[in-house]
This record gives sequence, C-alpha cells and structure tokens, in this order.
Amino acid sequence: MSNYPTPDKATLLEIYRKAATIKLNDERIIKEMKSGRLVTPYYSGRGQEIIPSALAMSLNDDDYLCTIYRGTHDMVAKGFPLDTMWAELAGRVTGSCKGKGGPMHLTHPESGCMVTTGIVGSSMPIAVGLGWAAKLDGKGQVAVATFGDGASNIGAFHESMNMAALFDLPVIFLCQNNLYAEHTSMQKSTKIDRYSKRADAYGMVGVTVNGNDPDEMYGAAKVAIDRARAGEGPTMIEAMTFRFNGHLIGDMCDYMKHGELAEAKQEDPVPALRQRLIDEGIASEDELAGMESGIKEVIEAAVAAAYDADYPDAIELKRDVFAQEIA
Amino acid sequence: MSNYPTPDKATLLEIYRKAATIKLNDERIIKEMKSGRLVTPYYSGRGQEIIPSALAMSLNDDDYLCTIYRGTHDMVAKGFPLDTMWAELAGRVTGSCKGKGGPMHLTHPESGCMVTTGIVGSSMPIAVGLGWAAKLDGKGQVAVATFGDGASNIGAFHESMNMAALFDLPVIFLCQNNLYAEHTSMQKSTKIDRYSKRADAYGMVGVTVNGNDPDEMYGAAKVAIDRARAGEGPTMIEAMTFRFNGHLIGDMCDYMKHGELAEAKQEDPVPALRQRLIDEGIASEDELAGMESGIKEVIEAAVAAAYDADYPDAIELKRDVFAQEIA
Amino acid sequence: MTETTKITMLEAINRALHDAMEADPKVLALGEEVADPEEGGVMGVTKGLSTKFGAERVVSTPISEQAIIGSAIGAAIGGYRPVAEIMLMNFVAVAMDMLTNHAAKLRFMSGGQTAVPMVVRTMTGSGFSTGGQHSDYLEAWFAHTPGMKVVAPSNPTDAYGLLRAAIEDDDPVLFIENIQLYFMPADFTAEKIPLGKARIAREGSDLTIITHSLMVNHAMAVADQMAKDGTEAEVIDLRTISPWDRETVLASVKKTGRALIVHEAVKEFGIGAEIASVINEELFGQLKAPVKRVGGAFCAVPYCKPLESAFAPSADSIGKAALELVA
Amino acid sequence: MTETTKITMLEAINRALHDAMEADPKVLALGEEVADPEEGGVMGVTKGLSTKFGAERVVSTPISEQAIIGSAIGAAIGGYRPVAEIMLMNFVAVAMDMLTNHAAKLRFMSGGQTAVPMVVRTMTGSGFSTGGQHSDYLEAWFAHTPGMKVVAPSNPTDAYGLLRAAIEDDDPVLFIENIQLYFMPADFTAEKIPLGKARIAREGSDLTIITHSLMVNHAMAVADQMAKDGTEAEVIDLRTISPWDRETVLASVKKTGRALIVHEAVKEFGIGAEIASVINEELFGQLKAPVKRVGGAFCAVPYCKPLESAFAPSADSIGKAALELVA
Ligand SMILES: Cc1ncc(C[n+]2csc(CCOP(=O)(O)OP(=O)(O)O)c2C)c(N)n1
Ligand SMILES: Cc1ncc(C[n+]2csc(CCOP(=O)(O)OP(=O)(O)O)c2C)c(N)n1
Ligand SMILES: [Mg+2]
Ligand SMILES: [Mg+2]
Repeated sequence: MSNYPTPDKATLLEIYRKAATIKLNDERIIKEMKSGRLVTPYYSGRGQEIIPSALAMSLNDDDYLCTIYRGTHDMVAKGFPLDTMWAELAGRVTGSCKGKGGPMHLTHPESGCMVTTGIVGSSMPIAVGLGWAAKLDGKGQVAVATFGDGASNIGAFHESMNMAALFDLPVIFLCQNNLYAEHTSMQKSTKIDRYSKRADAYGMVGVTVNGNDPDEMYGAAKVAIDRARAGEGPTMIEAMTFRFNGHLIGDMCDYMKHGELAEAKQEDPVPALRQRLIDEGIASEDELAGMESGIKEVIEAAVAAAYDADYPDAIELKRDVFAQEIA
Repeated sequence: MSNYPTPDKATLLEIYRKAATIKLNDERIIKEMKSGRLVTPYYSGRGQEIIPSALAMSLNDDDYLCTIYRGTHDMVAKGFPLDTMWAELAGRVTGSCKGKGGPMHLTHPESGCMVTTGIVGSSMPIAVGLGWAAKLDGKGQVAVATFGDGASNIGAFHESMNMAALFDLPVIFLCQNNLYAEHTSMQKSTKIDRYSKRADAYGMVGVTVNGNDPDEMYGAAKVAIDRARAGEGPTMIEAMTFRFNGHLIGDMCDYMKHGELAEAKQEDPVPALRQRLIDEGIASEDELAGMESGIKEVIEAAVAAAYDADYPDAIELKRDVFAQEIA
Repeated sequence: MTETTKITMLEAINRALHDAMEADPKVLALGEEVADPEEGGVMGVTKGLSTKFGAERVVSTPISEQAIIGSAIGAAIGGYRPVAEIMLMNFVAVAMDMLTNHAAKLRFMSGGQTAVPMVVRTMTGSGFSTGGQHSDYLEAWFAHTPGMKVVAPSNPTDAYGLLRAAIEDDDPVLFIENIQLYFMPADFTAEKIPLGKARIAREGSDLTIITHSLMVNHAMAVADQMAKDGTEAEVIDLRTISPWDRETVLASVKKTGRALIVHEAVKEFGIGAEIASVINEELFGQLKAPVKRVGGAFCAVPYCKPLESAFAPSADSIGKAALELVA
Repeated sequence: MTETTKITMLEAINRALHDAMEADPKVLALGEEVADPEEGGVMGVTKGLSTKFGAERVVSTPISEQAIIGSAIGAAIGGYRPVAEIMLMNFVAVAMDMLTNHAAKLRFMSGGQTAVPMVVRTMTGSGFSTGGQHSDYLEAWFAHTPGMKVVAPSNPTDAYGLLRAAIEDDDPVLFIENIQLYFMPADFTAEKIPLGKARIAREGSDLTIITHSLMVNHAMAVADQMAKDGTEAEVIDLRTISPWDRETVLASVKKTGRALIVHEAVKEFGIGAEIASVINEELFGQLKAPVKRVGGAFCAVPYCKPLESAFAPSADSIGKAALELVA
C-alpha cells in the first residue's frame, strides 16, 4: 500500500467537507427521528463517512453508483442533493423519488446515484450491467457497487464478481466491512478473516484497507478507479470500518463484545480527520467551523423545504408502474 | 498429493467394476436412444467414470449423495440398482420414482442417492443440509454434492461452500471439471484456471486432481471423506475429466477446439484402468471379460424388465404432491 | 393442554417453536440471527430457543437465503423437521429456486421416496414505510406451486396452532407472519389447528368476506360497522391459503349469496382470483351479486404514509366494497 | 415492410433479434451460449447475432442467472436495451429477486427517474419428457408483479411482431417461447405488433376460448372440430398476458355468453383465475354458463409420456370442457 497515491491538501479538505456533510446530515436525520417528526427505516452510515468521501475524489458525476439501504453516506459523497434527499425522507412529492422510494431506494441519476437497494447483495449484479454499459459507451466511466461484509456471503456477490472479472468490466466492488451484519459478527458469517481474499477466486485484484484512513482509502480507490477507466478491469476493495449507530436506529448493540462499540467510537474518523487538517495546517479551526456552519445551513434549508412540500397524490399509485400511466 | 493413500489391488479391481458398469450401462442407454425405443433427456457421464467409482470406495450406503442431471455415473457408483434405474428411464411404474422423475430426478434413498437436480448448482445447498443432518445424527455419515465446472459460477455454490466451511459440516464438494458447460468452455466462464482455488475463499480445503486417475481420485476422496467423518469439515475436490458424448446425446461438439475431443478419447480412463489391471496382474483378461459379461447380463435383465412393466396410471398425478393423496 | 390468556402473536409463535422443539428432538431452527447471541431474530421471535435447545439445533446463519432453504431441505430429507426463517417475505425471491423447484417438488419427482417436512417462516406487511422491497405479500406465487402449503394466521391462537401443525406436517409449509399482528395481544389458547381448515371468524347471513392475516381485523371492523345498519357479514379467515378450504367458503357463500375477497397482496392475479373463480363456477346462478375482490394496488408498495395507506386495503375500502355488494 | 412466407417461430425470433439489433445500436443480447462460438443458444435462436453485431453486443455468459438479469438491468438503466435469455423458464426462479424486486420495481421506486427497458426471453413447455424442473409455465408469478409485462406468442408472426415491440418497450418484458412452437412453420409477416392487444384467432358466436402460446393451436383444433357440429367457438389469443386485453375478451364473452380459459400452467391460482374473475364480475348475469378453466394438473410436470400427456391440457380435455360449456 506504500505505493498508493496520497491525497494532496486540497483533496484532504474536500474529503473532510464530504465526510462532515455526511456526519452532520446523519445526525440531523437521527435528531428528526428521535423527535418523532420523521418515521422512517433509516440505516445510519455514521462511522463510515471517510470511505465514500475518499472514493468520491476520483469519481465524476457520470460515474455510476449502486448502493444499499445503508447508503446515504455513499450518496451524499457522490453528490446527491440534500434537498431532494430530505424531501424523499419526508415522503414528499418533491423528493427525488416523489416520496415513492424512501431511504432504501433513494435515486438521483444526475449525480450518478442509479440504484439503492434494500436487498442484501443486489447492488452488485446491477453494477455489473452499468459497468457493461460504461464499457460499451467507451467514455471511461466506472460503476461502483457498495455493499457490506454480510453481503459478501450471498450468491449475487459470487456471480457478479466472476462476471465482472471475466469481462474486464470497469466496476469497483466496495465492501464496507463494519464487522457486523445486523446482529451477526463477521466471525459468525465466514471462516476467513478478509473478504478481499475472495477476489482471488475470480482472478480479480482485491485489497483490504483501513476505510477510516483517508490516505489509504483515497489511494486504494484511486488506483482501482484508474485501472477500471483504463480498461484493466474490476477491483474489490474491502474497507474496514465500524457502524456507530448499530444496525437500525435504536439498536442497543448488545450482541457486540463488551466495549467494542465504545472503542470504535474512540477512533471516530471524522473528528480525527478534522484534527489532522488543523495539525497539518491545511485549514484553521475557524475555517472548518465556517465550513461546518455552511453545511448546517444547507441541511436546515433542506429540512425546512422538505416539510413544507406536499405529499404525493394517490394518482401516483398509477404512475411509474409502467412508462404509460395505468388506467 | 504424494502423501495420498493409494488403492490396493482389490480396491482397484472394485473401482474398475464400477467404472465398467457405468460405461456399459451408459452405452446401453445410448444404444436404446439411438434405436428410438427410449426417448429421454439423457446426459451421458461417459469419460467421467473413474471419479465416482474411486470416490465410492470410501463411501457407505448411508452416506448421502446429491447429484445432477449428468449423474447416472455418480448414482451407479453409489449403488443405485440398475433395474429401478432402467424402469425409471423407461418411465415405468416400477421405476425408482414411479416414472415421475426420469433421468434428471433419479432418486434412491436406500443407496444414499437422495437428490438429483436439473438446476445447475442446486445440488450444493441441499447437500449442506444433509451434512447438517449427518452431523446432528453423529454417526459419521458424509454428504457428497457433485456438480460441474459451469456450476461453480452460480450463486448457490458460494453460499453452500461458505456455510459448510463455517459450520464444519461433513460435506464433500465434488466438482467434475469436464472443461465445458453445455457449449461454453471454462475459459469463457471464469478468469481463473482452477476452481479449487475458490475453496480458499471460504477457509475450506480445496484440491485439484486428475479425476481420470484412480490413484489420485481415490486418494483425494479418501482423505476428504476421512476428514469429514472425523468432524474436520468439508473439502472441495476438483476432479479434472472430459465428457465424451458432449452435453446431450447428439451434440456434435463443434464448439470445441479441433481435435480436442478425439485427443481426450485417446485417454479413455476405463480401458486404461482395464489395461493396468492386466499389466499389474490384478486380473486376467479372462477374469475381466467374465466380469463384464456378468455386468452386461445384469443390464440386459434390467432393460428387459423395464419395458415389460406398466406405465403409471393417471391417478399418480394426485399422489406424492403431498403426503396425502389429493382429492 | 388448554388455557386462555392474552398474549401477542409474537409470543404465540415463540411459544409454538419452544413447544415444538421440546416435543420433538428432530425439530430444528435456522435463519439469520435466530440464535440468542444474535438476539433471537430481528423481532425476537426465536428468542430463547438456542439457549434452551443448543447451538446445534438453533443456528444463526450467514446472509445466504439459498443455502438457508437448501439446508432446510437437506435436513428435512435427512429426517429432521427444520423451521427456516426468511427474514422478510421479499427475500423469498432470492431462494425461489430452492423453494419452488426443490422443496415443493422433491416428493413428487422422487415418486414419494423423499419428503421435505420443513416450515419456512417469514414476515411481511405494509404499514411501516419500508417501501417496495420489504412489504410484499407473495402468497400467490406459492399457492400456484403444487407441493407447497401456504399458511397465514391472523391471531395468536391460530398462529400457535397452525405453526405446531405446520411443523408436524410432512410437507413444506410457507408460514406468513404479519408484522403489525406481532404486537397485538389477544385471547390465546394453545392447541394445534389442522391445516386446510378455515375459521368462521364471525357468522352472518348477508354477505361473506373471505380473507386472511391482518386483513381479518379490517374485515371484522367492517362487519361490526355494517351490523349497526342491520347487515350481517360472515367473515371467513382462510388460515390456510393452499390448500384452501373450499367447503367452508362455498357453504358460506351459498348461504349469503354474496362474496368479497380481501388480501393485502396486489389484487391482480392474486389468490382472490382463484377463490372468486371457484365460487363463480360452483355457485353459478346462485349469487345475488358479482363476487368482488379488494387487494393491494397494482404497483410496488410505496414509501410515504399517504401512498402506503392508499396502496393497502383498509376498513374504508373494504367497507365500501362490502356496501356496494349488498346495495 | 410486409411480406408473407412460411417460417418457424425459431426463425421468426432470430429474425426479430437481427432486425432489432440492426435498427437500434443500443439493443444488446446476453445469456448462456447466445454467441456464435457457443452455437448461438441451445436451440440456435440467437444464431448469427454475435457474428454480425460483435462480441461486445452479444455476450455468452457464465451460468449465473442473477448476474445475467442484473447485467441486463444495469445496462438498461445505463441507456441500453438488453435482451437477456434465461435458457428455460424454471431457471427464472434463480433470478427471481433481480426480476421482481428490481427490474419490475425500479421505475416506481425511483419515482420514474430510472427505467428498465429490457426483455427477458425464456423458453418452456411440456412434451419433451424433461420433467419437473424444465417444463413449467410460470407466467402467473410475473403477471402478479406490477411493473413487469408478460408476453407469450403462439406463432411466428406474433413472435416477431411482439418481440420487436417488447424490445422497443420502455419497461421490462418477460417473453415466453414455447419449445414445440419453435419448430412449426406458419405464414409469416414481419410487422411490429403492439403489446397489450389480443388477437381474435377465430371468430365465433357460441363460446369464447381465451388462451395463449401453444394452447392456441389446441384451441383452434377444438374450434374446428366443434364447427363440424355447428358450434362456433371464438378463439382469443391473448398474446400479452399482462397487461391483458380486457376489452377484447369482455366484448367477445359478452357476445358469446360463454368463456373457457386455457393455459398449460397449473390451473390453480393460474392466470385463468384472474381472467375468469374479471369476466364474472363485469358480465354478471349475462353469462349463459359458468366460466370454465382448463390448465395443467396440480403437480410437478411428470416425466413419463402418459403422465406428461395427462398433465397438460390437450385438444381432448379442452374439447371436453368446451362441450360441457355449450351443453
Ligand atoms: C437478501 C436479504 N436478506 C436479508 C436481509 C435483511 N438484512 C438487511 S441488512 C442486513 C445485514 C447486512 O449486513 P452487511 O452486508 O454487513 O451490511 P451493513 O448493514 O453492515 O452495512 C440483513 C441481513 C435483506 N435485506 N436482504
Ligand atoms: C440454473 C440453471 N441454468 C442453466 C441451466 C441449463 N444447463 C443445463 S446443464 C448446463 C451446463 C452445466 O455445466 P457444468 O456445470 O460444467 O456441468 P456438466 O454438464 O459439464 O456436467 C446448463 C447451462 C440449468 N439447468 N440450470
Ligand atoms: Mg456489515
Ligand atoms: Mg462441465
């Protein structure tokens, strides 16, 4: 990993901007849920912010993302606008999916957020197809499939990895290994200690990195994305991380080893990067505070606008089933 | 592989007896089909005889087998009686499945032939369950799943291998790699050169052997089965072989490399073993000829009895749907 | 053993599992998170089982639905009575091959030599804003699959009694649990209830409402409301969807002359169509009004509350249809 | 471009694929063996495509049905019009999640932002002794899935015209091909045929037979036979099963007063139930006899010829039902 490219100062700052946005947005969603105003099956990506933020540094708007229920962090990093995201969470007609999809199906093609799925593993086969489309288009786009450690044990993983490798498709398989699948630990899910080993089984390049470390994550992602753009095929990246809010909001995490969660939170990657920016003189405390209050303003505007908007009308049940509205 | 146990003379002779039975039986089925008397979707295992024959040397009747449409060779080796097999092929009520299953679903629990499936890959998850049952029973039984090279790319493979490894189940995953899946070569199915590499992805032991070599196949199978019986978990064996009659009877094998089939047939493993038995003084030409005519007699009796029997009555459509006959 | 007290369906199912595992050492449980270290299921339905019956009989699995169902099939063929959990009904799609091509057919295809006495428990239902991939009722797929029984209880007593019967049944049973019902306490009697027998939840002479699962509650509310205006609706809780209780339904509709079928699943090509067709065929010329059906809208289950409510049948929409029927 | 000549359905479908790929460079084809080095599909339906349009647009895949359908979905979202082949209809079970949770729902769940203009071609049908896992008609599963269109042609002209329309359609279409029909030559006209419109295959005034696929042939034979005795059956070939042509069906039954619905799929909970229910509801009091249905027996498709023949509707069983209807 020593030969990985490293992010420059501007890039680190940009990673932080994204990670801070994800974190603040996540906290705002949870606040809204705890207040009872927002009732939604929300899967927090808190703790995993660095992964998609560092990844996004090497992605363009027209690169494709297929993510999962635990995916708002991926989407925010990819550029999903917060206003239509909030409106969708609030189920309003102004939401990106007109209130029909919700958090598990957030979609925003303009920012490349093509598919969000609630079915474990199912982001991968679809990303293979987007990779095929990208290859046919010949414009150097890539497709990213994000998924969890648990998803690495489902059949769709296997078929997708093999097919993408076979056809040298520009797909990044990004396993965000937060060590748990719902309440099941990685140790109870497989005998192996690194899911990236599985890349070998398909003749694919596979690496495991500390997803919470912006240098490593940026480097691994950049190398993989560059390879994919150059037509050199897919890569599997296993990014080690932790989910700070358990599986669903309200999860007490009693199934974890004692102290495991607290320990992980000690290493919260977002404040860590913030401190580093200051320590390395990349940004001052004031500059960062300014950035953060700017982000908060955007979020607050999105929240307010979301609740202001209307719910969709019942006629929407007949729309978007097919291209033509049904009778 | 040098530390594999080798078959003694009696075992080699027994392997030959099974392999010769498979070969003669297969030839008889094809003769019957070519005559037009037997119309059936039969997938010949010709060329692959040594694999299940050598495997069977370490199996007992109460060990479980889940095999596939290309599976009569596996079943004959496991002890499936030829008379009920032929009656089933002929669709008669005396068939093992009363004429309801046919070649793709041949079943005979007394000999451990528990499931034959026509769905690629689906022998594996069920074998995992039989392995679980065996483990719970605690009598040292093992479950064998046979499948092809092509099947190694389907999702069920992945889930089954991981689960069996995780739970240390007594399952043998026997991939009979005949280099083709229907008309698709291994090179067009995956980037890797050995499917047994995939065992690593699950923390499972995996080996590739020449399945046509009785020594290697016997040794690998015995080691795997002994490990399984001892509670040491599953093994994947990739047995290299070739199918001499293509995918289905009538297949012209035009999709193969020129000369590939002829070359493989040069190495026909059954006459090769026969010759070895003579060369090594394990059996004389006369003894083998006697054995073979004995086998032929059994087959002819099975064929004759099959056609003599009745077809099932239409009432059978209402039986075996549920335990209780439906109204 | 008969006793009456108020418990929830969640408790009733948990108790049925405990009692079944106690009564028969061959009963097993498997699925994601079902064991106690993983908190006994996302909803806690299987709580206590692994502590009481051990980790060999109660197994938390990786996220591998094909291998979960395959394991259940194999264990069933191997002499056990596994109760597999598919966390949410939409995920049966991942295991559809195992369920429909294997579990449902092995008895028939083997000519009755093998049997698959397993239960697949799954939960579903709209009402929690879980959207298009976590809310579907898919019972119609399985009712159309010969060899598979389909059960859907509407209250704790039925849930207990039907689950006990399903576990003792010698054929595969899909057991559908409604998530809203989990939390509703009701009178409880712990007795086995035979599969295939409907329950007359309320007697009436003016029309028959035929339904199952959560919709029974709505139908009862409608019936109570109608009674105020002197119209007496008979409410039939199917309990078993396949094979369904034609006698009870036909006798009732023969008496009332009017039938309304209600299910939460999409109306078109849903199970109501079969029931309506049989009623029309058997009682041709004896009906006072056309058989009506109320079902889910023809679309994916939408996310936002107003659309989600508009999607599913409600006391309002059922009441409206019932009134039209008696008008 | 209109011309008439006699060709088989296999040729017609091959031609539709050629013409569609020629007309629109976005049309792709993928599936097991579909390219020419693998002989253009097991039946040769896709022959010539890869030679003409290149290996980038026509791709033979590994045996990975989830990844095949996933790839098609991804490519469709990415702007292409893939035609995926699932070799036999029973194998859709393996890809059921991709088809029903994703292909069918992504448009709705994304609020119309993404579309999945893909066609899934698959073949099926009893009559070749292929038994329980290779013969099923499963159209009812998909008709019950909002967002998915279902088409099943009965002759070369319809096959061509409907397939062209399906490929141009902006929604996912499941296209069901009957294997027996592949080989029957018939008059041919190369014109697109709109989805959703039934075809009156034969006019008549005494009863209406509503059917699709191979069963149209049987229905026509029955109608011809009945005509000899002066009874005129109208035969409606549905062509599109979902959304089905209510207007044409209802107008016909209104005219004849009698309806018989025929499909090879298992009768119970099959698509005939929906059609019968709607006829009964819409034409209540106007029918001269109860709507009848003829379908496959309630069991897996059996292997041996006598049972296989007894399983499926035949001219005999359809004729018998038709006579009862007009009696
Ligand atoms: C096919 C399928 N099975 C089960 C589930 C239920 N489920 C939702 S999330 C989850 C855990 C997934 O764990 P992982 O892949 O590690 O992702 P994480 O949630 O940790 O980000 C499970 C089992 C599902 N959504 N889909
Ligand atoms: C799920 C599924 N997909 C496709 C098929 C069609 N099919 C039958 S055999 C076969 C090839 C299998 O090849 P392999 O696993 O190598 O076994 P072999 O036939 O060579 O013994 C295919 C694609 C099937 N039966 N099941
Ligand atoms: Mg995880
Ligand atoms: Mg092969």
